[in-house]
Amino acid sequence: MAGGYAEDYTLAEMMCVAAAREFPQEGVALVGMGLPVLSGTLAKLLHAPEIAFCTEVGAFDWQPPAEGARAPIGISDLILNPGSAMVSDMVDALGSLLMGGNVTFGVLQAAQVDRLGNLNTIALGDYRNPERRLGGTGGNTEIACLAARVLTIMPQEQRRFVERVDFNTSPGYVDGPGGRRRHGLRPQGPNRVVSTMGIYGFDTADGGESGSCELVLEAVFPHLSPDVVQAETRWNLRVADTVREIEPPTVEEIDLLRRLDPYGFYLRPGRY
Amino acid sequence: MAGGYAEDYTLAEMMCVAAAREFPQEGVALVGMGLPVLSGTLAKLLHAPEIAFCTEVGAFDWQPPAEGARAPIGISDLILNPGSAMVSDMVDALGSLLMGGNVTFGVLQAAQVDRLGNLNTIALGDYRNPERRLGGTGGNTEIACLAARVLTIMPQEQRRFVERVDFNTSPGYVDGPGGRRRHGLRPQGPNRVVSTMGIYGFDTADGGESGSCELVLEAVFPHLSPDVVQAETRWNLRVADTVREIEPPTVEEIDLLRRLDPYGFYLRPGRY
Amino acid sequence: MAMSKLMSVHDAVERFVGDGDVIYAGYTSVAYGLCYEIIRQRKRRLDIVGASVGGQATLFFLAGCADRTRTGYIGGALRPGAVTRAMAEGRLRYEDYSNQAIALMLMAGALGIPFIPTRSFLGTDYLRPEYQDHPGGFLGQQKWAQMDSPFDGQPVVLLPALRPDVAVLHAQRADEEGNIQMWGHLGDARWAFWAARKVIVSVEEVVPASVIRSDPSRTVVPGFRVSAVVHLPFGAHPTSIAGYYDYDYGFSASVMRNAGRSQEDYEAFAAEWIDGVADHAAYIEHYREVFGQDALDGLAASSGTTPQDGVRYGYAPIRRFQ
Amino acid sequence: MAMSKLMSVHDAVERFVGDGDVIYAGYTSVAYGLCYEIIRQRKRRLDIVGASVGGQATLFFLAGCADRTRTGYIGGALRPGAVTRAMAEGRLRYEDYSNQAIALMLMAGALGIPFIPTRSFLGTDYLRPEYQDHPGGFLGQQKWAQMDSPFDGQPVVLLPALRPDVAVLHAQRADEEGNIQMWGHLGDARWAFWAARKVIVSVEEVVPASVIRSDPSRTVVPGFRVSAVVHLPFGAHPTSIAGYYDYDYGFSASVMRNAGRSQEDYEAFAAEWIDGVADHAAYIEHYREVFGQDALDGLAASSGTTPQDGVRYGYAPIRRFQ
Repeated sequence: MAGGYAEDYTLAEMMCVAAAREFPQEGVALVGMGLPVLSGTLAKLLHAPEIAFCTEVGAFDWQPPAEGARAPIGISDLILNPGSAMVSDMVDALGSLLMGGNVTFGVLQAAQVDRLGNLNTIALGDYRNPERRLGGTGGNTEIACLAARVLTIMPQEQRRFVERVDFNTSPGYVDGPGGRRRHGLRPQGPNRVVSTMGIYGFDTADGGESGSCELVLEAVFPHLSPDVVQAETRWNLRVADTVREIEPPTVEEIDLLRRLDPYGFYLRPGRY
Repeated sequence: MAGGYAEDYTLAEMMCVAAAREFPQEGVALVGMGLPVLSGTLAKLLHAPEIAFCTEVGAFDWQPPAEGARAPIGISDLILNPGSAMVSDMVDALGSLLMGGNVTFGVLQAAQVDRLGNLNTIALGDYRNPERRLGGTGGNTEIACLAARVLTIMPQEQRRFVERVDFNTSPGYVDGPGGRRRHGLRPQGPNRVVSTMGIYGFDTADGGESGSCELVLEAVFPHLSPDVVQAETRWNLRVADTVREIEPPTVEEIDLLRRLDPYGFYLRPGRY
Repeated sequence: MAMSKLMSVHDAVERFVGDGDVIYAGYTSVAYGLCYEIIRQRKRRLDIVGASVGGQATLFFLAGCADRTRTGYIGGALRPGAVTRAMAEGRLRYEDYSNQAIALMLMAGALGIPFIPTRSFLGTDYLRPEYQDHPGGFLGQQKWAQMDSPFDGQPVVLLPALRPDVAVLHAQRADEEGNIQMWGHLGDARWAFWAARKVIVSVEEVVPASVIRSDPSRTVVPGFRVSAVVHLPFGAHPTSIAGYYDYDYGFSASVMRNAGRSQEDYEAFAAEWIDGVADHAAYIEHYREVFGQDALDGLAASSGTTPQDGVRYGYAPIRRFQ
Repeated sequence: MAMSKLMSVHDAVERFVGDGDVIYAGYTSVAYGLCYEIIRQRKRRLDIVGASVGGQATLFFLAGCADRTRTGYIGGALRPGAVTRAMAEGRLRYEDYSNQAIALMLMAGALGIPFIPTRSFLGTDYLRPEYQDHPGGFLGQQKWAQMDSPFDGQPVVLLPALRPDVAVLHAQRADEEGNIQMWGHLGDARWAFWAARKVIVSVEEVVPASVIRSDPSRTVVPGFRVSAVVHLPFGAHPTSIAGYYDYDYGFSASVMRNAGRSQEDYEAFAAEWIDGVADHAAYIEHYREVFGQDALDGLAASSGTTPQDGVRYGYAPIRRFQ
């Protein structure tokens, strides 16, 4: 491992690095805006060069440029044009690609995640009279409904890791075992959540039919313990029998991650 | 009128010339394969230069080349590419264009037409055990259902002009006044039929809601009388109070028509 | 040659945008030049629709031009403060869909079908009856419906077709007849061109018809569906358009972003950048004065590639065969 | 760089076409080279689908490879005699749709939705119950359904999604990863690429990935949806493909047409032009022997235009802003 481990990095940076490492070596990723595209660009350059990186407005199999690469900013960043195998439109991307069953790996972020992996992207509090109204779900709902697997990237905070999302915009395992099937959704998984403190799997071996379908803490970031993670979680966390400590980020990972965010859109200090 | 009237021409040629003259000066024509594209190419070059000539596989607003023009042969003739304002696909053409309500003038041919303007493109005799099976409806059904007006080009023969089509693949006025509305179709008209003997309108002023909705012979070709037309029609024809005699084809029309069919695909002797 | 559809930004908006219209106002390359003009002309009671509606929608709301929206996302360049207050106070009515839903609804509108099914939304709270009739909404039971497929018995959500009164778009180029060519990300524009009753397009370049007709596979909508073509260089600023200029992150962050903080901030922005300039050419000229020609030049989409195309069309000349 | 998907016509058909498969076999530029190979390999019980199915479908039926079809039109280059006899005698089962219907059904298949509504077919005899259960058919109540829209109460026909097992297409060019570029008429191909479970594409040219990625708006389907790419010049002969060669009316009229007259005529054609040649290169070589190089050269799509494009992509380099 060239350059050794980085010594100076934030938990948000560790989150993005850990998320990038979660990208599989093959298949088709539909990568949502925000931290997903940042992590996805890092993954494409370092960990998963063969994965087809696609976006919801119509970039298919994007290869970041060899020089001067940066993460796309916003859904239609021009950097997504040259280097893509195909550039077309949203009905191709969210329709033929996603609805057609071609997305093996969806990558999302949201305002809240709950015990069963459901996400909320629309409003905090009662939807009809919210404490805080958010921008909206964008393509989050359909990726959660229709991707074969989902990785969620989400800072570990009590206000985000809640027992039940205030509004389920994006189904994980809905209301528990069999929930996806009962609502007409296909099985999904193995799903993952990467936070600023650790990595979670889910307690189901068959995409939501059996098991408790709850988040399970499988790994923690260097120097953190499951207790610290629990303190930033609103429910009584399931923890794996053996909790791995995640390999620290390398100098290469952190250097590249920072170069991919030259304007500080994603990881400017204080954002997460 | 340069060149005067042609003296040597067939009734099939007169039919194509008469059909070409029926093309309106503006709007969007969706022109079916066969005699419609031949007549449409003639119309585009001589009578209706401003009409947008479109085909069902995705040529939009085709302008025939200034030199060496010929009628397209088959639905995807390469001659339809250069000179078109847009070339795309069948969902754009039969979907967005036609279903979306943009076609002001549909041009069809068929094996049978009946008293109410319904067409048959699929089978003679009982559909379930036909005397003669035809190729199929192609885009005929949807143009008949969805275009704002329809022009049908059809040789005048007893086996084609029938009281009731053996199978209604392509609705005209279905079962009479109000028929289109009762079946969920929009009003349509003024519709026209051009045969090898004359030109018909329909007895309805409001697109099929009132009137008998039957074909009405409005004009006959030079030297023909309504009696001759009746003899090639299986029902008791309605005839307009005054039946026009159609202006004979000009030398220019016939010469160009023949140049547009250099291989005799459409009008080789004996075909109609 | 059909009649020219070229006209000024003023005339295009005056003739084809009416009070109360449902407006599709873009997603990827937003027709800001046309949107600013809609604000200048004080159009009222607009319903802003699109897969996502960005900064232009926020400007419409704050300008008092729009009081409804149907979208998957409200956001983009401007801070959300003033808009979310308007939603809470009932001054802005809204129906939340998703990017996919709106794109499909525009497709259904284009195709002239009354609805289109999706297997998205199943398992979400969106479908709960108490939310379908939410107090901020305006569609009620017309928002969507549910049924089981008659073919496989599986549940689907039926999304109603969406046919905007006007689509306002920005494209790379057009000819005078209104044949529009675009490349790069199309977002939901391809179907909006066909779904809308009227289409207004601003373009970076007006080219001869022969250029369009030499490469008809690049055309995204034929001219007969287009009501007006406006020649408007930098018409998508501060958003981007492939082949011409990139997103203006600087302007967006330093100037536009704060316009969404409060009504007062909006008024200050509008006084300088919308009502304070006569049209989009004057807006760009003002940009030059404030930031310099270098800032504008720096937006040029200069990295990346030019097509190595070798694309040909053509057909065989008339010939003999046996 | 992903694994190359380039392979021979023999291997592509052997690996990806199975007995009993539902095959989309093209419409505008028909992949005849691949279709001939399916016949050489004696695939059986195929169901041939497409908006219209041309001469290639007739060959499949007469070769004993296919016993079902769903289409808007059976026809094209071959005389219909032998096929209509097979339909009458129950050896060929068929469901009549229309061009639009099949195109929409492929679109629904691509979109993963179970059905799509249309307002076509209303008022026709197709919808009469006695014809939906016709003796030549095989879909019965799965052919289509009717309902009233929950939004406006108007009647619609619901067309079921169509997902072929294999789509067999011919395109202008691809790279080794299977990214396919096409221009000119696409017919129903655009949606077939996404609807089919497996996609086999023959191309006129295999080009470097850099060519494809320099103009990604020309790509009609990304490589990850493509199972095999076969380099097959003249692979659409006797049909045409934009930019390369026009339809071979001479061959069609003098050689192919009569193959549809009777089983005997078919056998004679197949012995010379399908089973009598090892592969498509040999077929073209045989064509040269019979008709001469001049005949092949005469098909060149030499009239017409080359794009006057000036299309550019690109983005701004990383820069500073305030």
